[in-house]
Amino acid sequence: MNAEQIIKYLKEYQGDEVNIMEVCGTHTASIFKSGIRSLLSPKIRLISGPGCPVCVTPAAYIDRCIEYALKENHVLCTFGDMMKVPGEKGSLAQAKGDGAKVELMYSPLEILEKAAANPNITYVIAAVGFETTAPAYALVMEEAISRGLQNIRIITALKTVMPALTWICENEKGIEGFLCPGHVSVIIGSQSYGELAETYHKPFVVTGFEPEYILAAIYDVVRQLEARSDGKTVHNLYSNAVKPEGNQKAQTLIEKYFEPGAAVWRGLGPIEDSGLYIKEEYQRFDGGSRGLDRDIELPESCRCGDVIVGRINPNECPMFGSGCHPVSPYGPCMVSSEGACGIWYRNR
Amino acid sequence: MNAEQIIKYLKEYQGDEVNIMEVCGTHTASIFKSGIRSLLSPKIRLISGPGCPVCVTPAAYIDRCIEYALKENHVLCTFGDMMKVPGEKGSLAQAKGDGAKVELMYSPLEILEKAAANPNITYVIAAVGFETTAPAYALVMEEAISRGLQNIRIITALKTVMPALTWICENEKGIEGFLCPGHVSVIIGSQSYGELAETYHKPFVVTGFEPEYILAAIYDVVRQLEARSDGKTVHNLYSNAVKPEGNQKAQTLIEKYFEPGAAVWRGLGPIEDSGLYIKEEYQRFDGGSRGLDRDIELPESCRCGDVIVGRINPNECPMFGSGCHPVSPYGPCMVSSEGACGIWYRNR
Amino acid sequence: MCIAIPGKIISIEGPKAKVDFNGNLVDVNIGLVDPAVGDYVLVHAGCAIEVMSKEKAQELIDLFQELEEIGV
Amino acid sequence: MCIAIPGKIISIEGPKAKVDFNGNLVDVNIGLVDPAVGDYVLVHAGCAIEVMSKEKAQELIDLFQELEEIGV
Amino acid sequence: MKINMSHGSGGKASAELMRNIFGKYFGNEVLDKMEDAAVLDLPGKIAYSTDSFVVTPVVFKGGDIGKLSVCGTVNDLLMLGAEPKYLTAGFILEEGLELDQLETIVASMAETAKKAGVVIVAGDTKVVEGRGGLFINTSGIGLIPEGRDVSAANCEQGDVILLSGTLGDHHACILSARMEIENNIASDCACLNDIPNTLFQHGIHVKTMRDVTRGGLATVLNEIADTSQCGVELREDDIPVHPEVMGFCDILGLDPLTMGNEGKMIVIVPEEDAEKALTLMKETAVGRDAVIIGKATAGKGVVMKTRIGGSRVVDVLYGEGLPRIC
Amino acid sequence: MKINMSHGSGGKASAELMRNIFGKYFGNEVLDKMEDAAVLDLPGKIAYSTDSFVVTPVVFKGGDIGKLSVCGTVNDLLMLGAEPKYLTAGFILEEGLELDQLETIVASMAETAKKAGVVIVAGDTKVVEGRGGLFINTSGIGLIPEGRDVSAANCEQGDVILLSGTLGDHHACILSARMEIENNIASDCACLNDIPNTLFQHGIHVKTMRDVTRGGLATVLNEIADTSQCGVELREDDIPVHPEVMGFCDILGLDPLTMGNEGKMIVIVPEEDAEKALTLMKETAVGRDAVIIGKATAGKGVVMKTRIGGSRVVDVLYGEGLPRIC
Ligand code: SF4
Ligand code: SF4
Ligand SMILES: [Mg+2]
Ligand SMILES: [Mg+2]
Ligand SMILES: [Mg+2]
Ligand SMILES: [Mg+2]
Ligand SMILES: [Mg+2]
Ligand SMILES: [Mg+2]
Ligand SMILES: [Mg+2]
Ligand SMILES: [Mg+2]
Ligand SMILES: [Mg+2]
Ligand SMILES: [Mg+2]
Repeated sequence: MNAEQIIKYLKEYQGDEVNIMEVCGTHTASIFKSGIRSLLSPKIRLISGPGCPVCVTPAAYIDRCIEYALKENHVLCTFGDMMKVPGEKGSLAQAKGDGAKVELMYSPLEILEKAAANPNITYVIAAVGFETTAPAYALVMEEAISRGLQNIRIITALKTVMPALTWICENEKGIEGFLCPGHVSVIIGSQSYGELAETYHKPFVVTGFEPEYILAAIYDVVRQLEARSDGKTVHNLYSNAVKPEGNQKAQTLIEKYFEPGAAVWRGLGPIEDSGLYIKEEYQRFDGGSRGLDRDIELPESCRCGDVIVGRINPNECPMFGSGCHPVSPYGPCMVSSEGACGIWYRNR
Repeated sequence: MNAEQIIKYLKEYQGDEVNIMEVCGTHTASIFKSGIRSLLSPKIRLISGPGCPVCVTPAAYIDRCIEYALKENHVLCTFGDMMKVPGEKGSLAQAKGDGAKVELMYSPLEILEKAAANPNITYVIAAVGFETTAPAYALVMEEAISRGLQNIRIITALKTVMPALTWICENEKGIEGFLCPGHVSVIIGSQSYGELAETYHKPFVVTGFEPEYILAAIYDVVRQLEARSDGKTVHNLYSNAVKPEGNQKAQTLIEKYFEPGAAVWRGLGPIEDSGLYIKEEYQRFDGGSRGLDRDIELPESCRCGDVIVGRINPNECPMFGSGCHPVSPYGPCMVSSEGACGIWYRNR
Repeated sequence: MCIAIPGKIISIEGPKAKVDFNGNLVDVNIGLVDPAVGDYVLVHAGCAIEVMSKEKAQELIDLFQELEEIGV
Repeated sequence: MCIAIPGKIISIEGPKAKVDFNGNLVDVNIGLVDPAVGDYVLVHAGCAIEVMSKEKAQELIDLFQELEEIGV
Repeated sequence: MKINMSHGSGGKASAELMRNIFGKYFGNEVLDKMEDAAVLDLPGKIAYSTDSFVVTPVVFKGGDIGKLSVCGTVNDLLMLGAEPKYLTAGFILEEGLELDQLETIVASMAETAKKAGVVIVAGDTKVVEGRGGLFINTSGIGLIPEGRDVSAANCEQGDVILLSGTLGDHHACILSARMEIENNIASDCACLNDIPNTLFQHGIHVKTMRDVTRGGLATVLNEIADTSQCGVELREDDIPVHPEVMGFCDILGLDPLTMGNEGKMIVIVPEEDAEKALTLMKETAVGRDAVIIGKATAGKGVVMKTRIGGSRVVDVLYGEGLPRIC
Repeated sequence: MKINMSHGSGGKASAELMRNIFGKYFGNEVLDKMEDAAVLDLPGKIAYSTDSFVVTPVVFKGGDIGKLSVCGTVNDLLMLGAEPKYLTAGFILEEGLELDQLETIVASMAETAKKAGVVIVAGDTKVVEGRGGLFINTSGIGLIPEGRDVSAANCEQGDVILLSGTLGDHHACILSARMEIENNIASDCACLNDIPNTLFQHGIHVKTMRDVTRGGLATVLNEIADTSQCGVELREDDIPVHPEVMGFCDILGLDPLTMGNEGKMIVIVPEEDAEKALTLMKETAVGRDAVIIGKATAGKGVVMKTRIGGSRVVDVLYGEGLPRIC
């Protein structure tokens, strides 16, 4: 089997329609950049899952971030893609224009140096992300404790992928297979998906980010589905990076600082145990992360929830391209350059 | 006697050479602007005394101001003419370029509103001036106390005119008569000069700021000197504003908050009791004003001291126009637009 | 720089007055004086420091008469 | 956005390593892994999250062989 | 040494910066003339000028930064005897600027350009971090009709100096807003086309023109005296200053002679044309308060006869002209 | 609504600002062409353009804001087929700027201008409060020789698109400095005179030229497709990106197609001239890495064939292109 054969197979595929969800935002970006959709038979549908942690952040969280950024002697530190997400009082980008102190970070660990240099300023980290990013925030706390830094706060909107995948398997029967999230799998390990594959009889394929990896994984999923047996299983095509047991050091660190709790996913609603919150004994770091569930009231016509789980394509939303476009995004799926609506808009 | 007669008299005066000191910076400015010097006989010399409180401020004071302006959460508030006065590490204007927080004020009383609005910022007022300005700082403290404001500090370089005049009468025999400082006289009253006039047999004339007032006062001094009797005395040509006893409410307020102490006058050196310092019981307002005596070491060639007391004209200083000019003033007399050297330079 | 010209009190509110200098209205503290609306005051660094004698405030005092009275 | 390409450890100093991505040197925390100089690591948000299997780090894994082994 | 505010004041420190840095590297025949605009030997003679505008507040009584940015460049072109034709506009916008405010300003620019008969033919926009303000640069091109030779170097002994109106209005207006002093002083911000137009139409021999902007009349006259190698003599009594502006100057210790204006100019003509020029200027809206303020002499520098008959040297502005306590 | 950083990014938000505000008030025949420079019916045909430069850091590998400010305007003039002649320079200096640094930058401008054969004929300086930085505006005039007609509207189906070299160098260089990522990436900042010079000398029928600046190749090609009412087809494999720049993009999730350059241009020629144009471009220093990247089609928008044979729409940059976490 070589790449050309795979491409030919996927292009000419005439079997049952299959709906495959890629869970990872970086996979979504690579699919878009390499034009993979144009190489697939119309019978193969790729659905961009809730794999962008920015897109699933509720409005109350953004509002809390802005509140801190406007507070005297406080600076809010965030990744760039959070800047445009709308809260109820506008986005961080708009707030910055109003004088809010917002600084972009490349890594949360940068904040340690800033905090040490400016003890009178409190640095508030907007901690979004999945299992891949959570250990970085844990390291920030670990270091802050050992260096005695008092002026760091963290507002978490951290999410874990397994409870969300379970929710989708349970509630969205139409999704038949999964491309497992890339670097999340590095942390949690490929064996995590075993139980889901077995329970719901669905293929889960772990893969890398190059288009060839993705094509191979799609091929793998389609072939497993074609087999029509119950033996759907987890395949790991990214074995040079992803171990069956994952990164246990990272897992230990997450467990040391965080505990699971219910979290709201835009479009999916609240899911039990799908968020990570700072444990009681490290509460002094917490910028007030719990209970930030209130989300923006999307107008009835907005179909974000349906888009995220693949019930409709973005262009079937009545807001698409009229009320909602990348310059002034209405729904979160339009905000991120990896959000499903944003990608569809650029390819309209 | 009308204005023309006075001008004719002063132009054609051929008696003994007379040296008259105008003590008030605003008189100096008016003399310059109206071209009064060009109307006087060469036998009448006007000497600009230490009447500009900015010019007589020592370097240590400027350095202290800059120190505060560079301190986190501190803002230094100053009148505009202090900006260019050189301290040992440069001027406030230069420090501002380096990021020091310096704000210009029109009145010290403005600071009350700012301080009330920003309780986390300490406002440090550079309090220069003579008896005219001192009551304003006293009012700031009075109000700050009644409004419970904790975040105002005052660094004083306040001076009183009488001890300086006494020093000059004692040490600079060449100065034969005085135009009394205009608004200082409003506060201290015209009768303050009586003792000096009597002791040193010199005329002291209080006058307003219009050129006619100044001409009349010069005429008055020259006529008193010509009389060659011992009966030199105080004349008040500004009686619509200056009372014999001055403004007693202001005097009381000065006494409530300030006490006299030795102060350094650039060019004159330290003079006993010629400074005003915040009293012990209001020390919480003091930004560390005492002991700021260290002055910039002027090179040997600099003749600031001689210029201020009229021993030489500015153009006799070897630095004049070469090392020292208004864009980069070396000595304090070049800094202020009312400093003697600055005025001579613009009229060179 | 002292403000050489007197300003006219337009209104008084507590410790503050609005003072008119040739059409320029400035907020001035009047804690050092007891002026009435219509009075002319001398102002320095945001404080009124004296109320001018009423009859003489608006014009140059008759200096020359004064000189003669003094007898110089 | 995960960094899809692995970077090569150039030097290690305490909890930090310099990692080379095609000539771009980035300071990376290595608290989650135990790499040696010369190893290839995956990096996310300034942290190395895994050391890549040495023989496979620099090239695309032979996916197609893997697919055949898996038997799909 | 570092840049401080006085380097931008248009006074001496600015001039030193000009000479020591820009002059040193940019020096060329055209630039060295130090005119408001460059006279270029293109096919046909054109004037070409630039200015940046950084005023705060950006909207003020009598105008806004947009109107100012058009007037400023149009006036600079006019001062060389050119007919202004085309402008470029470069915007540097600070984050946080209200779009509504920007729209107001842009509309005002467009209106001003239309009135002044110029077309904005190229533009650029950048956004920077900041506090919601904006800067505007304009450049302009004007055509210089055959036979016109207007220059700061043309002034000769005996020539008469006319001023188009009162001094200090713009400066006092802006400072009033910043210091929250209430008054009715409005900026004089205006395009001055009507004055040169009428003077040329009526055959006045215009030797020198200058708009009296940053640095004030004192600075402009000193530059002309310097360039033309002559002296200038003024009479204080003849220099018009609005009483409200004078009151404002009294409060802050400022001198109208060094204060900036944005719709005032001087014209220098031979003595025989002076009265006719004055009459023509007074017939225009922007020159209705025009006066003869003095004449060129054989001397050096600028000297003013004061109201009481004294004489004083009028020097350029040093540093910034900050409000003072003493 | 308020201005935010994306309004200055050269992408969609900038375009909307252009249309909704500046276009609304400034609209005129010349400006509406939305070219890099205005083509003016003066006696003789001239190009006249402006740009402001606000880059930080102000000195970077491969250049500085001074060099940039000359190259930027010179290149814009060249893109219309003009021979750049004169520049103006407007400086807005922030308080605290080191004079030494200013001198370095001004010297660099002068040197760049000399090399590019342009003379700086007018200037202006303002100082504002700030943090020691500076902004520079330049405007420029170039002469357009008889018979040249280069325009973004000239592109037709079948025409071939050439790119003068690698993408993303300037953008990656500046972001590296700001984010303290060590690498050897230098800005490509350069005046492009040699490319149009050689093409015109050798009689190539140049239909369209554009320097590929803010917004990147994606934005420039979309604008041309839009103006010329054609489609553009690219091949990913043909688009040169330096491996170090590619590594930088991988780290931050950036796309070289939307990254800014300061010494790169595209040239569009009829198919029959393409190979000769390519050879000529490769003979110049600034075009030595030139390649053919695609062609104009009967379609709409810009479409790219990817390495693995897929096809994707290449859209303009939205917002700012910030480094992302996900
Ligand atoms: S187009 Fe906008 S409103 Fe509609 S689903 Fe997408 S993000 Fe939501
Ligand atoms: S010229 Fe300068 S150095 Fe000399 S006395 Fe005057 S201020 Fe001092
Ligand atoms: Mg991910
Ligand atoms: Mg005084
Ligand atoms: Mg100009
Ligand atoms: Mg100008
Ligand atoms: Mg001018
Ligand atoms: Mg531009
Ligand atoms: Mg341009
Ligand atoms: Mg350009
Ligand atoms: Mg361009
Ligand atoms: Mg200028």
